[in-house]
Amino acid sequence: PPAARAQTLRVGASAPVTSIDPHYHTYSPNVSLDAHIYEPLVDMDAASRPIPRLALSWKLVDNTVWEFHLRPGVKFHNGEDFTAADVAYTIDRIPRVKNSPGSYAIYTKAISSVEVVDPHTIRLHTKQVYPLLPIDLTQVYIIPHTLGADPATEDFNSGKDAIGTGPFRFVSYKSGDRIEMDRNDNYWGPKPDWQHVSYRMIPNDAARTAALLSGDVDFIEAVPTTDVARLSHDKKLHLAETVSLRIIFLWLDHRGMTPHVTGPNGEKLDHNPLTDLRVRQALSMAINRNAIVDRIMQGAAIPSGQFLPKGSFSYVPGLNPPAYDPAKARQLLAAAGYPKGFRIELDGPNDRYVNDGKIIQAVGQMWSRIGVQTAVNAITWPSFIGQANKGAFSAFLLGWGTSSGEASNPLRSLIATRTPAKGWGAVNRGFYSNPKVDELLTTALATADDAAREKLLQQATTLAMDDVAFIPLHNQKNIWAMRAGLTYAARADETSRAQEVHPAK
Amino acid sequence: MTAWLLRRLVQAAFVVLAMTVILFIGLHVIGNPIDILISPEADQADRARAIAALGLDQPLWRQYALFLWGMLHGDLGRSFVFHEPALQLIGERLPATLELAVSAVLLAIVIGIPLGLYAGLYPNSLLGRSAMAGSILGFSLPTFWVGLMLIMLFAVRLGWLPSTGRGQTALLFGIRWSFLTRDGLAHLAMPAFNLALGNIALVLRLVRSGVRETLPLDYVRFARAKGLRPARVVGVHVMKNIMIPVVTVLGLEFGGTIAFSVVTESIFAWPGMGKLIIDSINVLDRPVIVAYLMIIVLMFVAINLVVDLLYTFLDPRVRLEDRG
Amino acid sequence: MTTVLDVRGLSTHFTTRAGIVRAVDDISFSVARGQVLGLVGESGSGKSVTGFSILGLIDPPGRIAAGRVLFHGVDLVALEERELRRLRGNRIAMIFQDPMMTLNPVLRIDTQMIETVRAHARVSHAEARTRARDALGMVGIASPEERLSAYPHQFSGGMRQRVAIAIALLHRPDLIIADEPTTALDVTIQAQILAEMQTLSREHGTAMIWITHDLSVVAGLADAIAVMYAGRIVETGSVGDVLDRPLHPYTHGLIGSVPSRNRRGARLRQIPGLTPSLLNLPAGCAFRGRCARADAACASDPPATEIAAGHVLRCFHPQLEVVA
Amino acid sequence: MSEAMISLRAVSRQFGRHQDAAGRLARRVSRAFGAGACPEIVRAVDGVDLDIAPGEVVGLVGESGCGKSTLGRMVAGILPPSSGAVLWQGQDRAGLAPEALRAARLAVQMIFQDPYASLNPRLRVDAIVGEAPLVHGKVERAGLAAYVDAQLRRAGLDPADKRRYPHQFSGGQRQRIGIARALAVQPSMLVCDEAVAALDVSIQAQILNLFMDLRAELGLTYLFISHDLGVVEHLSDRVAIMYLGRIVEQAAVAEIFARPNHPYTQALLSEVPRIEARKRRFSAIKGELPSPLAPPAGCHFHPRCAHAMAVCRDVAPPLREVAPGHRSACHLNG
Amino acid sequence: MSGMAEIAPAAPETPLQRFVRDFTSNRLAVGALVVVLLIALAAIFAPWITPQNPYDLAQLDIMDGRLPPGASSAAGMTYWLGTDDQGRDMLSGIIYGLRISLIVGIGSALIAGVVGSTLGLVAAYAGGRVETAIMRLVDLQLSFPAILVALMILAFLGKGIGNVMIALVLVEWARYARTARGAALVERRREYIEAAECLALPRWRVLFRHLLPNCLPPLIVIGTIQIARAITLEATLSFLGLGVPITEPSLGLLIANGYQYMLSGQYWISFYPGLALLLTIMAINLVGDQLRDVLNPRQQR
Ligand SMILES: Nc1ncnc2c1ncn2[C@@H]1O[C@H](COP(=O)(O)OP(=O)(O)OP(=O)(O)O)[C@@H](O)[C@H]1O
Ligand SMILES: Nc1ncnc2c1ncn2[C@@H]1O[C@H](COP(=O)(O)OP(=O)(O)OP(=O)(O)O)[C@@H](O)[C@H]1O
Ligand SMILES: [Mg+2]
Ligand SMILES: [Mg+2]
Repeated sequence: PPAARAQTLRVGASAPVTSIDPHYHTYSPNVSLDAHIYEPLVDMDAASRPIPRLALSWKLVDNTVWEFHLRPGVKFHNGEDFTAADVAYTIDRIPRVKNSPGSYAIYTKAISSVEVVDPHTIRLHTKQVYPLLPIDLTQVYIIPHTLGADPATEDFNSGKDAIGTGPFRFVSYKSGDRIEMDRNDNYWGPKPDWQHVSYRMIPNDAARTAALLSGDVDFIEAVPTTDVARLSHDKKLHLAETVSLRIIFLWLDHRGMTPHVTGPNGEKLDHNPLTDLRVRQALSMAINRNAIVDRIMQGAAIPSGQFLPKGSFSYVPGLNPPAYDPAKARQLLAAAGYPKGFRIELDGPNDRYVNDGKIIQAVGQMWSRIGVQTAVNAITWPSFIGQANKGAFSAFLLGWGTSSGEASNPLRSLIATRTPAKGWGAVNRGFYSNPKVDELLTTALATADDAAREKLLQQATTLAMDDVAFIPLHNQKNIWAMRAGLTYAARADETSRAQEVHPAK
Repeated sequence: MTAWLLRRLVQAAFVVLAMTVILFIGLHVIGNPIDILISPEADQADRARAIAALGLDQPLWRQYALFLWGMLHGDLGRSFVFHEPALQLIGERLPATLELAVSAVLLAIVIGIPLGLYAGLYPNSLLGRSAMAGSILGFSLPTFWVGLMLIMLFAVRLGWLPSTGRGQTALLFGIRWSFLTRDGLAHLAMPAFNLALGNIALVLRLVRSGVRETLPLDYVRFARAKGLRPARVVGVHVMKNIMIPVVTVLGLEFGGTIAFSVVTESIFAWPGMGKLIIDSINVLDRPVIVAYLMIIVLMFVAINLVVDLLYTFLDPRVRLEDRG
Repeated sequence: MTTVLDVRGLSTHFTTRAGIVRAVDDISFSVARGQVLGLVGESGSGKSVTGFSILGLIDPPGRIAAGRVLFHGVDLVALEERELRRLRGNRIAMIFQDPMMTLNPVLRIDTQMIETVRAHARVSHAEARTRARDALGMVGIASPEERLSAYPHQFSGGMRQRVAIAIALLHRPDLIIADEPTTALDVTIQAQILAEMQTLSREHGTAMIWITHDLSVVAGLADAIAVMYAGRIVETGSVGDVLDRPLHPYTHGLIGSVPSRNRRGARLRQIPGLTPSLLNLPAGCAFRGRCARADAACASDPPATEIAAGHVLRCFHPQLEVVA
Repeated sequence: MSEAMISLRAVSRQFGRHQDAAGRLARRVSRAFGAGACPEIVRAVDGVDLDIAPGEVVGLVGESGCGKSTLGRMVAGILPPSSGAVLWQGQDRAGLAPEALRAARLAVQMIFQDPYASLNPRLRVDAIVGEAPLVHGKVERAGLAAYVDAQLRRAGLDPADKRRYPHQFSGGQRQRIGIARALAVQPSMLVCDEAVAALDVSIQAQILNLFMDLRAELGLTYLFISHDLGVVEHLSDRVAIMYLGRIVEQAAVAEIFARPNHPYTQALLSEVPRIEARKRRFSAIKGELPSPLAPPAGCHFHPRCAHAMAVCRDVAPPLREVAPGHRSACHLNG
Repeated sequence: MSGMAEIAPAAPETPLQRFVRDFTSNRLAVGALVVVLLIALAAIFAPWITPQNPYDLAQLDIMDGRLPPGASSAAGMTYWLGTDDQGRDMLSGIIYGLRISLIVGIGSALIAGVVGSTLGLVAAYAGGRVETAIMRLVDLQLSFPAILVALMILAFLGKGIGNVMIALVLVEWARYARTARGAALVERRREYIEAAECLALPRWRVLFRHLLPNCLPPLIVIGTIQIARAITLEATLSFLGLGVPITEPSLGLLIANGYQYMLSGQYWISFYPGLALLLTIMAINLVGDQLRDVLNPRQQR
C-alpha cells in the first residue's frame, strides 16, 4: 500500500556492514549504519564540522582536562536514561572489544582517565594537551552501561545488545543482505520521517543504480560516476552531492633507491630521480587534473592541491595544484638531468577508489607525453596494499579520507616522518621526511587554541605541498541519488543517514 | 559397505588437510589481513594488539597447529572481519546459495535436455539449428553483462521482476527459503536464469552430441524394430546411454554454482556464499576462507561421490571396485 | 495358402563417398502363412539389409531405392512411420544378427522385454513381466526369473541371442525375420528353439524368413530357399530343389563347402576368388569373376528365369550335375 | 606335460555379486525402486584343467553360456582367473616380467565371438588391422599398406574397402576383420571364439583352410570354440566338452565322435542337424535346464540326464580316463 | 550426393584429403572457419593493420575518451567504432584484445584439455590408487575459486600472461578430468579395449588411440565452451588486476571496462568488443561442431 511505502525508506548501501557492534571495526560502512542506531557525544555536520549530539557542550577546563555537559532527558531504546555512566562505560569498553581487527581505541587512547562529575557532566583527562579529543569522540558511539561487563559482538549482531539512543531502533540483520530498523518514537531530537528503514547492501555499482531505477530502493549512495550524467537527466530522480574529505593522490618514493624507476632505455639507475624536487614538480605539473576530473571522473571530483577541500578547517586558501604545463615539465626534467626522461612503473589498486585504475592510466598517458615512459599496473586491493606497505612501489595511487576534518590527521599519518612509537607517519608509504613539517605538527598538536592551530597546520601543509611530498590529484565528490520527492543534505563524510533524508516540502 | 564409506571418508579427510595446508601457506604469501583491516591511523601498538588478537603473531606452523586443534574440537575459528564463527556465517548464507544453485541446475535440465534432444533428433530443423546457435550466446556473453541486461529489461524497462535482493522468505525446516513465497520466487527468477544460461548451453550441446552419436547404433534400431514409441526410444534407450557426461557436467556445475556464483550474486545482490567468499578473499579473512573451502571441498567430494554412484546406476558396465 | 509377405523388386542403396553400394539390388520373393523361407548366401550379399528394408529400418545414408514390400497386401515402403510402428515387434518381428549390439547395454533384460510387451498390448507391468519370463524360459534360459534382472553384458553371446529371440516371440507375430538367430547356440538349445519356432509356425501360422549360413538348419526347417549373391537373389526354390538339385554355380560351390561333405582334416572345397566389393561390381553377372563356366554372355545381366515350377534362377549357364 | 604351450591349472572364474560397495549401494537403491533380485554369483568357469600342446587344435564345445568364452579369454590373457593358474610354456603367466608378458600376450591372439563389439568404431579397417603389426615391428611403415592388403585378402576381404569403418560392413565381414587383425601379428596360438559362425560356408571353408594352412606352415596352435560340430570335427585334434563351467569330457576327435561317453556329449551328437534331413521335427529339451546361478549339486547335468542316479545328485563326478586319452566325468563310468 | 556415384573410384584419398572434404561439406562451418582464420590473421598482424597502437599510452589521450563511433580525434583520425574512456580506438583495441584473448583462451583451454583429459583417462583406465589420487586431486582443485588460485599464482610467480594461463589451466583442468573419466569408465569396459589389450599394445597407445577417440565427443563440447569460459575468466581476473595489465586490455577486459557505461548509453565501449567475442566464439563453436560430426564415423560415409 502506498501509505506504508511512504513510511518506509529503502536505502541502497554500497558496502556490506560487517557488524552491528559500534566498537568492533573502524570501517566506514559500519559507521554509516551505526549513526542510525547509536549516537556519539559530538557529531559532525554535513560539512564535517563538530556539532553537539549527546553532549550539549564541551570545553577545556584545564590543558589536559575536557569537560562535557551531557544532554538530559535522553533515553536508550530499552527505556533507560542516558547518563555519564554510559559514557564512562563505553570508553572503558572500547579497548577491550575482543578480536577487533580495527580497534576504536585509536579514538580513546588519548584519554588517561574518566571522571564522572554528575550524571550529566563528565570530565576526560588526557596525558598531554590534546585538542582533537572532541573530534575523535565523533567516532565513539555510546551504549548503555547496563549491558554489563564486556558484551559480546555477536549479541549486537543478534540485536540483543544493539541498543543506542539513535533515531532508529534495530529490528533485524541479515548478514550480507540487509538491516531493518524502526523509528525510535521516543527520540529526543527531531523525529525521522520514516517509520521504517530497510538498509540494503548492494555493492555492485550497476546493480545499485538499477535497483533505484526499477524502484526497488528509494535512496542510493556512491552513485557511479558513469551514471551521474544519465541519472541527473532523469525526471523521476534527484541527486545530491558534496565534495568529500577524501583526497586521491599519488605517492612518490622518497628513498635513496627505488624499485621501479630505470633509465630511458631500461638501464639501472644508481639513484632515485624522485628525490629531486624538480622531478617531482615536473611529474605533478605534467598531470592535467582538469582533464581527469572531466573525462574520467565525469565531473564528480574537484582538482586538488592539498589535503582538504575548501571550507574545511585548516584549508590553505590559494594553495592550488600546479597548472598543467607539459612544456615546463620537460624543462624541469631536463634541468634535473633527465632530458630523455626515465622509465617508471605507476601502480595502483583497481577496486578500491572511484575509477582508480582509470586514473593511473590517464596519468600514465600524461607522464608518457613528457618523456617519462610509464608502465601502468593496477592490481586488486589485498595484493596492492600489502606490497605498498612493504615499500615495493616507486609511484602509486592511494586515497585518504580525513575523518576528523582537519589537516592534522593527514599530516600526522601520511606526511610526518615514520616514527612507529608515536604512531606518526604510520602510512607514510612514500617515506617522506621533513623535519620542519614534523616540528610544526608537534607544535600544532599541542596547541589547544583553534585559530593558532589552524595557522600552524596551514603552514605545515604549505611546506609539504611545496616540497611535493605527494602529488594530490583531486577530492572526490560524494553523490547520492534518490527518487524525486526526497531530499538529502549531502555529507562530506560519505555516510548515508536515513534520518537526514526528507520528503521534499 | 561401511568399510568403503570409511575409506572415502579418510580420503576426504586427507583432501581437507591438503587444502588447509595449501590455504595457510597461500594466504600467508598473498598478504597480511591486518594491512587491509586495520585503520590506517592506528599506531604500532594498536597494530600489534590487533595482530595478537587475531593470532597472527604466532609462527605460521603454530597458527596451523592451533587451527587443527580447534578443528578437532569442532571449532573452525572466527571471522577476522565479522567476529562470528566462520561456520555460522557460512551457514547463514548457505540456503540462499543452495536455492540458487538448485534452481539453476533444474532450469538447465528442464530446458537443456529437451532442446538438446530435439536438436540431436532433427539437426537440420530450424529449431534445432537455432537452439545450437542460441546456446552459443548462452556462454559467450559474460555473465555480468547478461545479468545487467536482464535487470535493465525485466526490472527497469518492464518492471515485471524485482531487480535485486532475495525478497520474502518463508520458514521450512527452520531455514528461510525464497522459493516458498511468490515474492521470493520473483526475486529468484532472474538470478537463477542468469546462472542457468551457461549450463543450459552446456547440457543442450552435450545431449545433442550424445544423441547424434547414439542414434545410429544397432540397439536403437532394435528398439525401433520392437515397435516402441519414438518417445520411449529416445527418452529411455538413447537418454540413458548419453547421460554420463551430462550427469558429470551437471555435478560439476552444481558444485561450481554453489561455490562460485559470485558474479550473479553480486549483480543481483543475492546474499549467498559466493559473495561471502569473494569478500573474504578480498580482506584475506582466513578463518572464513578455510572453513568455506573445507565445506566446498567436502561438498565436491560428496557430489562427485553421488555422481560416481549415478554412473553405476546409468551404466552397469561401470564398476567402481577399487575405485576410490 | 495366403501370402504374408510379398517383396517386389526391392533395391536398397547406400550412398558412400566412394560410390553407391547396391546392397540389395532388385530382389523379389514371397512368403506364405506358416511357411519358412531360408535366406542364404554370401556374407555381405545383402541378407541383413533385406531384413532391415522390410521393416523400414534403413537409416541414411542408406535408402530404399525401389520396390515394394507388401505385407498382407499393404505396401510397407509407402506406409507412414506411425502405422509401421504398430506392425514392428507386433506383427513383424526381427531378430538381429549381432546379439551384443542389439540389446541396450544400460537397460536390464526385463526392461527391454517388458517394454516390448507393453508397446503393443495393454497389460499390467506384472503381467508383462510374467510373459517376459515365460518367453525366456521358452528359449532355454535357466532360472529366467533371476536372469530377468541382469544386464546384457552379464550374458554370454548365446544367451543374448536367445533374449533377442524371446523378444521376437513375445507377440506371436505373423512374420519373423530371423537373422542368424542360432549361430551362438549349441545344438541342444538350438533344437529347443527350432522346436518352439515350429510350434509357433504350426499353431499360429507364423511365416518366417530364416537368414542363416547353416545349411543343415535350413534343410531341416525351411520350405523354400533363396540364395543371395552380391545383392541379388541368384536362385530360389524349394529346399529339395535348391539343396539337392542346385543349378547356380554359386549354390553349387556353397553346398560343396559344407565341412561334413568334406573329408575330415582335408582342405575344404571353396569357391575360388574373392568376394567382390559391392563398390566395384563388374557389369553383368556378379559371380562371373569366380565362375568356371563364365563366358562372354555373362557380361550382360542374366534374367530371372523359372527353370522348374517355383525354381527360379539367374544364370546363363546352370550347372546340372549333382553336388558331390 | 611340460611341452604344453599353455596349460590351465584348476582355473576358475566367477562373476556377479562379489562387487564393490558402490555397486551394491546403487543396486540397493534401484531395488528400492521396485526391481527384483539381481543375479547371484555366476561360476562361469569352475576348476578347469586343460593342456594344449604346441601345434595342437583343441575344439571346445559346450552349451551356450557354459563358460567357453570366459575360458577363452583367460587363455588369451584378457581376463585374469579368479583362482587357479594359467601357465604359458610352463610358467605362470601372472608371474612373468613385463617384457615377457607382452611377448606371451602377443603370441596368443583371440578372435572374438562378437565381431562388432570388438572393433573400435572410430578406427578404419586398415588401422584396426595394421596398427599392432606396425607397433610390434612385424612390418615396416613403408610396407604397411601392402601388408594390410595381404592380411585382408587372406581373410577374404576386398582391400578396396579398407578405408571404411566397421559399421559399414556386414556381420560376416566384421568377423573377417577380426580374423585379419588377429593373424596380422603372427601369433603362435589362436583362440577362435565362434570365429566362423557368421560366415557363409564358402567363406567359412576359405577361412578354415587358411587356419589349416597356417597350422601346417607355422605350427599354429588353436583353441577352437564352436557350436558347429561339423567344423569342430573337421578341424580339431582333440575336443573338450564343457557343461556349466566344467569340462565333462575330453578326447581325441575321432574318439569323441565315434564313442561319446558323457550323456551330454551323446545328446549333442544326436541333435546335430544334417543337411540331408528335410523338414524334420526339432525336439525340445527334456528335463530341466540347470542354471549357472544355482548349479545343481553333484553332476551339473543330472536334471537333464536320462541315466541320472541317486549319486549324481550329490557327488560331482571327477574326470576319469575311460579309454587312453579319453576322459569323461560321469558316474556311469564308475 | 548421388552425383558422386559417377565419380570413378579414383586414387584413394589421403586421410587429410578426406578430412578436408568431409569438413567442407557444411557451408556454415566453412564460413565459420574462414571467420576464425580471419580473426586469427587479424590478431597476428594486429600491429600492421590497426590505425593505432592501443597499448602505447603515449598515443592515447583521455580528451578523446568515450567518443561515439565515427567520431574523429583532434589529430584527424577517425574512430570507426568509437573510443573507450582512455581515448583508445575501439577497433584497434578489439584487434589487439583478440590477440590476447585468443592466446589465453585457446591456449589455456588446450593445455587444460590435454592435461585434464589425460589424467581423467589414466584414472579411469588404471583404476585403484592412481585413480583415487587423481580424483581426490580433482575434488581439491574444483573447490578452489579461480580468484584465489590467481591470487596465489600472482603471489608465488608474479604477473604475466604466462602466469594467467597457468592460473586458468589450474582452474580448468579438473573439469576435463572428470568428464574424460566419466566417459572412459564406460568405454574401457567395451570389448574393443580388450581386443587392443590382447594385441599387447602399449598402454599409452590403448589410452590415446583407442580409448580417447571414443571419449572425445563430450570433451569437444566441453572444450569449445571452455574456450569461451577461459576468455571470460581471464577478463574477470584482468579486471581484478590479476591478469593482463589494464593498459593492454584483452577483449574480455574491454567488455568489462565498458560494462559500466551500459547504463549511461555509451554502449559501444562494451558492445563492439562483445560482438567481436561473440563472433569469435560462435565461429570456434561452429568449427567445433562440424569437427565433432566429421570425427564421428557414424556420420561419415
Ligand atoms: N552403412 C553402410 N554403408 C555402406 N555399406 C553398407 C552399409 N551397411 C551395409 N553395407 C554393405 O551392404 C552389404 C550388405 O550387407 P548385409 O549386412 O546385408 O550383408 P549380409 O548378407 O547380412 O552379410 P552377413 O552374412 O555377413 O551378415 C555389405 O557389403 C555391406 O558392406
Ligand atoms: N561380466 C559378466 N558378469 C556376470 N556374468 C557373466 C559375465 N560374463 C559372463 N557371465 C556369465 O558367465 C557365464 C558364461 O559366459 P560365457 O560368455 O563364457 O559363455 P559361453 O560359453 O561363451 O556361451 P555362448 O556360447 O553363449 O557364447 C554365463 O552364465 C554368463 O551369464
Ligand atoms: Mg548380416
Ligand atoms: Mg561365448
